[in-house]
Amino acid sequence: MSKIGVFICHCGENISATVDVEKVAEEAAKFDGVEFATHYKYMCSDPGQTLIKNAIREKGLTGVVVGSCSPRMHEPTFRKACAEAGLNPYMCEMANLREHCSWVHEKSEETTEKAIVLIKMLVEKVKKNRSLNAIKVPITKKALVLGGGIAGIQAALDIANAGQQVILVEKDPSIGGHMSQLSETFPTLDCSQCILTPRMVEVAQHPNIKLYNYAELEKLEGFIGNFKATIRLKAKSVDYSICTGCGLCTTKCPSKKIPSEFNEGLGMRTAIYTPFPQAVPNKPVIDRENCNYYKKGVCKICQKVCPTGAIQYDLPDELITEDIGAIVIATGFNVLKTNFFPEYGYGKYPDVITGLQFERLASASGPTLGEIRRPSDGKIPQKIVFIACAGSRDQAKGIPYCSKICCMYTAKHAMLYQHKVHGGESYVFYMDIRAGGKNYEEFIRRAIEDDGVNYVRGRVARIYEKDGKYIVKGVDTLLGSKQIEIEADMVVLATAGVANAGAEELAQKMHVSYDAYHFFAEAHPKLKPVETNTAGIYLCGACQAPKDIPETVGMASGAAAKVIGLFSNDELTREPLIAVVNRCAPPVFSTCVGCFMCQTACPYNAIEREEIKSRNGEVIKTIAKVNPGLCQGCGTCVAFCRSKAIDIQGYSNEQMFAEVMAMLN
Amino acid sequence: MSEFEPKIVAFVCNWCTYAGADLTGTSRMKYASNVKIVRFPCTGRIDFMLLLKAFAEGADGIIVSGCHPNDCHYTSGNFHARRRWVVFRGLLDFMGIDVKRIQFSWVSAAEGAKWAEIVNSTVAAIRELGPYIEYRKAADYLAQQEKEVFNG
Amino acid sequence: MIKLGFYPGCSLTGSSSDYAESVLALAKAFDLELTEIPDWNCCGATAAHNMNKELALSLSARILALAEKQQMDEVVVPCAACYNRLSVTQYELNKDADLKKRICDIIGMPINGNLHILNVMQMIDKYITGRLEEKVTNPFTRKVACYYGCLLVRPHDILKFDRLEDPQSMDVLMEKVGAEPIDWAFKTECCGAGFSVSHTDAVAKLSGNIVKDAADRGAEAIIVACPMCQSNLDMRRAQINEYLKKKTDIPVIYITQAIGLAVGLSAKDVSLQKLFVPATFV
Amino acid sequence: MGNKPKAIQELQRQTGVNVSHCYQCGKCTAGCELADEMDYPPSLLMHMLQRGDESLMQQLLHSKTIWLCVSCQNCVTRCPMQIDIPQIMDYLREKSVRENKINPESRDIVAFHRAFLDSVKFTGRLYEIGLIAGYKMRTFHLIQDVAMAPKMYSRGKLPLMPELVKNRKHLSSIFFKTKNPKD
Repeated sequence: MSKIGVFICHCGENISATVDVEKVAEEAAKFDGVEFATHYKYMCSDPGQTLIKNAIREKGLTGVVVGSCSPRMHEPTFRKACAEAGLNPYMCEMANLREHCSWVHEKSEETTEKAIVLIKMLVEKVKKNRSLNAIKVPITKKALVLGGGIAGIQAALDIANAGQQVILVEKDPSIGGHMSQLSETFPTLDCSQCILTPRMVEVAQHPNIKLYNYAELEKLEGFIGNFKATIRLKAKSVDYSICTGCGLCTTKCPSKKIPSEFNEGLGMRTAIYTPFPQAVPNKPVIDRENCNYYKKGVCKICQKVCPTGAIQYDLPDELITEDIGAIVIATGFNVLKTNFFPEYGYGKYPDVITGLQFERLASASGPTLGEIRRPSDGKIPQKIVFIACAGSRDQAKGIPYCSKICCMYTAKHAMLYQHKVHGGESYVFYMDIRAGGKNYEEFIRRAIEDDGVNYVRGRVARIYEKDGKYIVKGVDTLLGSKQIEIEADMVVLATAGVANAGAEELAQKMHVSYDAYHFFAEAHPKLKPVETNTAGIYLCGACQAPKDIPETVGMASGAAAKVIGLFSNDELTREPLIAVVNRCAPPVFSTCVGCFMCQTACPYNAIEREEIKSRNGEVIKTIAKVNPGLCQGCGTCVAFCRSKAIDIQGYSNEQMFAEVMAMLN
Repeated sequence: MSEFEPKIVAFVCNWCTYAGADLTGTSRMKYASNVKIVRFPCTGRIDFMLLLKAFAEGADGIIVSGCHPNDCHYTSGNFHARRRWVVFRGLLDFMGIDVKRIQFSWVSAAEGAKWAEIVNSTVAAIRELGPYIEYRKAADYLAQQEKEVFNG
Repeated sequence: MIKLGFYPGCSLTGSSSDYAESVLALAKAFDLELTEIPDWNCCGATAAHNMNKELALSLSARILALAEKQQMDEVVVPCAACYNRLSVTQYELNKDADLKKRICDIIGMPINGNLHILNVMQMIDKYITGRLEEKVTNPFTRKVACYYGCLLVRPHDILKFDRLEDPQSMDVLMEKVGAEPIDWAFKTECCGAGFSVSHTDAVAKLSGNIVKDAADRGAEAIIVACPMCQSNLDMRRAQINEYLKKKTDIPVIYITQAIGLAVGLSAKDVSLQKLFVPATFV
Repeated sequence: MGNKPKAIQELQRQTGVNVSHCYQCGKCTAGCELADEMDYPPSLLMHMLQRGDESLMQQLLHSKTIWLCVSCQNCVTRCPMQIDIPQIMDYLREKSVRENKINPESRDIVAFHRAFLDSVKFTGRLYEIGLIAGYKMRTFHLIQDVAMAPKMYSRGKLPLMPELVKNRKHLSSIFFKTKNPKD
C-alpha cells in the first residue's frame, strides 16, 4: 500500500495568491494512498526541505508529490532532499502549480480545482513509480578535436596542456585553417602568420597531441565518455615515416597549373604539394585528381627525384578507430564564392574578387608578395571598391544573417590598400558599420579619418565592365538616395560567411543539431554556448556562426575547459530515465517478439539484438535489448512497440495511463 | 452551451512545449484553465492509444505539441510523432471521430504566447463542438456487446 | 504539322507588323501552325495595371479564358509585354482563389489556369532548335548584341525563364545560326517601355544608353524579342541620336527576322524593309 | 501590422507588401533607370512609407515618382528583402488617380494611359492612330511625332482602320464592372 506525502508550496504568494493552497492540501489528504498532506510558504527553502525529510522519516512515506513550481526548476532539489531522507529520489514527482496554474489563471474556484487535479494526477503517477538507480559510466580520457584551424589548435593545446590526450583531425594537408591565409589581423594589424605559426608548431611537437592531417571523421558511435570514432586517413601517397619534407618533389612536379586552394585560386600549385611554406606537417601529399600518374598512368617523376624513396603510389585510404571520451567540433566556415552575384559579375570578371582573395593579395606570402595587383593584368588598381554585405543580410540570396566579421575586415582591407597604394582611391559601400568589440570602432574611425577611405552608405545594384574599368552603380542614401557611379579598377566583395559544404553531413554523423544555414547549434544560446545537444560533444569557432579570431579563441578555450572538466572524473553519472525491454520467466522470456521496429525508430542506435539461448547453446528467441549507455530516454521506441515489451523508466505506460485517468475521473 | 466547460488533455514534450508553457507562466499570460498538461520526454514517446484512452475516459479535446521540426531534443522524435499523426488522423476519420477534437502543433520553448493562443483557441473550438459523448457511447456499446458475447 | 495557339497582341497588328510577319514566316518554315485566339482583345499593357489593377487582370483574363475555351494547351505570345501580362495574370489568379472568382465573375467566363504561355524563344527552343542548325543556309555571321529588356525575364519567380542577370537564351539561339553574340552590359536594362510617346526624353536616354553600349562594343545588330524594345530602339533613333549627340546606325532586328534570314527566308519574307534603321549588311 | 497607420495597413492588405521589411540599403535606387528623374527615389519612397506619416503619404500621391516608374522590376529583382516595389507603385498610382492627386507634371503620362485605355475600351484592341489622337486631344501636344507618321505608314506599321473585337459588348461590360470612380 502506498504512503504518499503531498507538499503544497505557496511560493511566497506566487501560488497562494490565486490558488487556495489550504484547500488543495485538505483535498489531497483525502486521496487514496495519501498518508500526509501539508502546505508551506517556501517548500524549496531549507525549512521546507526539512519538512519533507522529516515527513519521509516519520511517516515512512513511499512516495512524494511536491506541488510547487516547474519541475524544470526544482526537480533536482526535491529529489535530492528525498534521497537525503532515505527515499529513492525517483519516487518524488512535482506538480506544476505555478507556471501551469497560478500564474496563468485568475484567482477562482476553477483555479484551485485545477490545482487539485494536477496534484491528483501526480499522486496517481507516483504510485506507479519504481525505485531507480543512477547509471554510472566510465570515461575514456582522450579528446577528439575536429578541425585544425585556430579554434581546433587552441582547443587541442588547452586540453593537452591540462595533461589529457588529444587527437587532432584536419581534412587538409596542413593545419592552420583560414587564419593562415590572412594577411594582417584587425584591430592591431599584426601579421596573422606571425602569431599563428608558433601555435601550429607547438601542436606538432606536443607529446599529448596526435595529429592526423589529410583525414576526416568517417563514423561516430557511442556516447559521452565512451565514443568510438572511425577516422579516414586519406591516402597521401607519401610515406611520412620516411619523408623528410625536403620539398624536392614539389619543385620537379610537371603539373604546375593547379589553382592553389591556399591562395584562393590566385596562384598555382603542383600536384604533389604542401599548401604553403609554413605548413604543419611540412610534408607533401599527392592530389590524385590532378596528378599525371593517376590520370594517365605515366610520370612518376616525384618518385624518381625523392632522395628517401618516400613516394608510394599504391597506398590506399586507411580507416582507424579510436576510443575517445569527448569531442570538440572546430570545423570552421567558408566564404561564399559560388556564382552567387550575377549582378556583380563575380566569376565573370577576374578583378571582382572575394575578401579572402584580397587577403592573399595583401599577404606577404601571397601570389603577389603582398602587392595589391589586379588578377587580370597585374596592374596596381588606382581606384578600388569594397562592397560590404555581399550575400549577408540578403534574404533573397538565402542568407538573412549578418556575417559579423566583414565590417571589420573590409575596413582592414581598405586600410591596407591605402597603405600599399599611395594616392589610390578606395570606396566602401556599406549599410551599417558593425564594430562591436574592443578597439574595433576606433579601428574603423582610423580607416576613415587617417587613411581617407571613402565610406558610402548604400548598396551596389550592379557592376559591369567597360573599357577595362568596372562601372560600379551604387547609391548614396545619405545624400537623399543619390545614384553614384564609380569607375573602379578592382572590386572586392565581402562575401558572406557560410557553413562548410560538408557540415550537414558531419552533423548527422555525430547527431548534433544544426540550424537552417547548416551551422552547428549550441545547446543554449546564452548559457550553453560551447555545448551541443549531444552530451560530450562541444563546439567552438566559426562552425557555430561566423566569428572573429578573439571570439573563436575564447570559445575554443571554453570548449576545452568543458572537456577538461569532464575528464576530471573517472566516472559519469546519468539519469536512469531510459528504455528497458521487459523480461519474464521462460518459456516466454519477454513479450518482445523481435520485430525490431524499435530499432528503426531509435535515433541513437541504442537498440541491440539479444539472443536467448537454451542450455545447449541453441538460439530460442532473439529479442531487443536497450544499451543503457546509448539510450537518451526519448521513448520513441515505446510508442512504436506492438507488443508493449519496451517501456521507459520514469514515463512508463502505467504511469502515463495513471496520470490521464486521474485527470479525467 | 455557454455552461459547457470542456475537459482538454495536453500531451506535450518536456523540452519544447512544456518549457514553452513554463514561459507562458513566467510571462504571466493568462489562458483558460480547462487544459491540463501531461509531460512526456518527447512527442515521439506519445502512444496514440493514450489519446483514444483519454477520449474514452471523458476528454472533450486533446492537444499534442512538441518541438518544431528539426528542433527535436532527440533529433527525430517529433518526426515520428508527425508521421504517426498523419496515419492516426486517417484512422480517426475511419472511426468517425471528429479530427477537429485534436489539435496537433509545434510550440518551442520560446513561444509562450503561442502556447496561450493554442490553449485558448482549442478551448474555444471545443466549446463550439460541444461535449464529446459519441466515443463514450460507442465504447459503452462495444463493452455491452463484448459482455453479451462472453455471457452468451 | 504542330498546332499552337497564337496571341499576336495589338502592337503586332500595327506598329510591329514586321514582328508578326517574321514570326509567322518562321513558324511556317518549320511546319508550325499558329492559330489566333478568336476575338482576342488587348492585354491592357502598362496603362491598365498602372491605372486599375482589376481592369488589368480582367483584360488579360479574358484572353486566357478564350484560349482555354478553344482547348488550346500552348499559346505563343511573341510580344514580351503581353507575355508578361498574361503570365503574371495567370499566376496571380492561381495564387488567390478569391481573386480568381472575382475576375471570372467580371469576365463571365471560367478559367482553369493551366495554359502554357510561350514567348518566342521558348517556342523556338521547344519546336525549332532541334532542326535549326541543319536548316541554316545563310548563316547570320554578324556580331550581335542580344537585348532581352525587362519583361522577358522579370519577375523571375513567375516567368521562370532564363536567368535574371546576363540571360543567355537568345545568345544561344543566335550562336546556332552563325552569329557571334557579344558580352555586353545592358542586356536587361529598361528601354523606357511605355514612355515611348508620353515621356520621349526618358526613352531617348534609356534606349540611348543601350544603343551606345552595343555600338561601342562593336555589335553590328541588336537582336530583340519585344515590340516595345524594338520600336524604342529603332523608331526613336532620331531622338536617341540627338541625346547621344552622335549618329548611330546599328539596326534593331527581331530574333525571328534574324533566324528567318539564316534559314533562307528572304528579307521580304521577314519584313526587313520595315525597319526605320536599315540593316544595310543584308 | 497591429500598430501601423491605417493607410499603411491598407497598402499591405492590397499589395501584400510589409514596408517594415525595407532596411534602406538603397539597392533599388542604385539600379533604378529613372531614379535621377524621380522626386523621391524608390528607397526614399519606402522610407516615407515606413514613417507612416499622413503628410508623407500625400507627398507620394502627388509625386512624379509613381508615374515615372516603368515597372521594369529591376528593384524587386535585386532587392535583398524581395520587396515588391512595383506593386506599391501600382497601388499608389491607382490611389493617386482615385483621389485626384496626379502630379501636374505627370499629366502627359496619365493622359497617355487614359488614351490607351479609351482606345481599348472602344475597339477592344489598341488602335494606334486613335491612341495618338486621343493622347494629343488630352495633352495638346498636337505636333509631336507628326514626322513619324508617314514613315510608319509607308512601312505598313500604321493601319488606318482599327481592328475591332467582335464582342465589344463583353469588353465594355468588363470596363464597366472594374470602373474606377474617378475615371
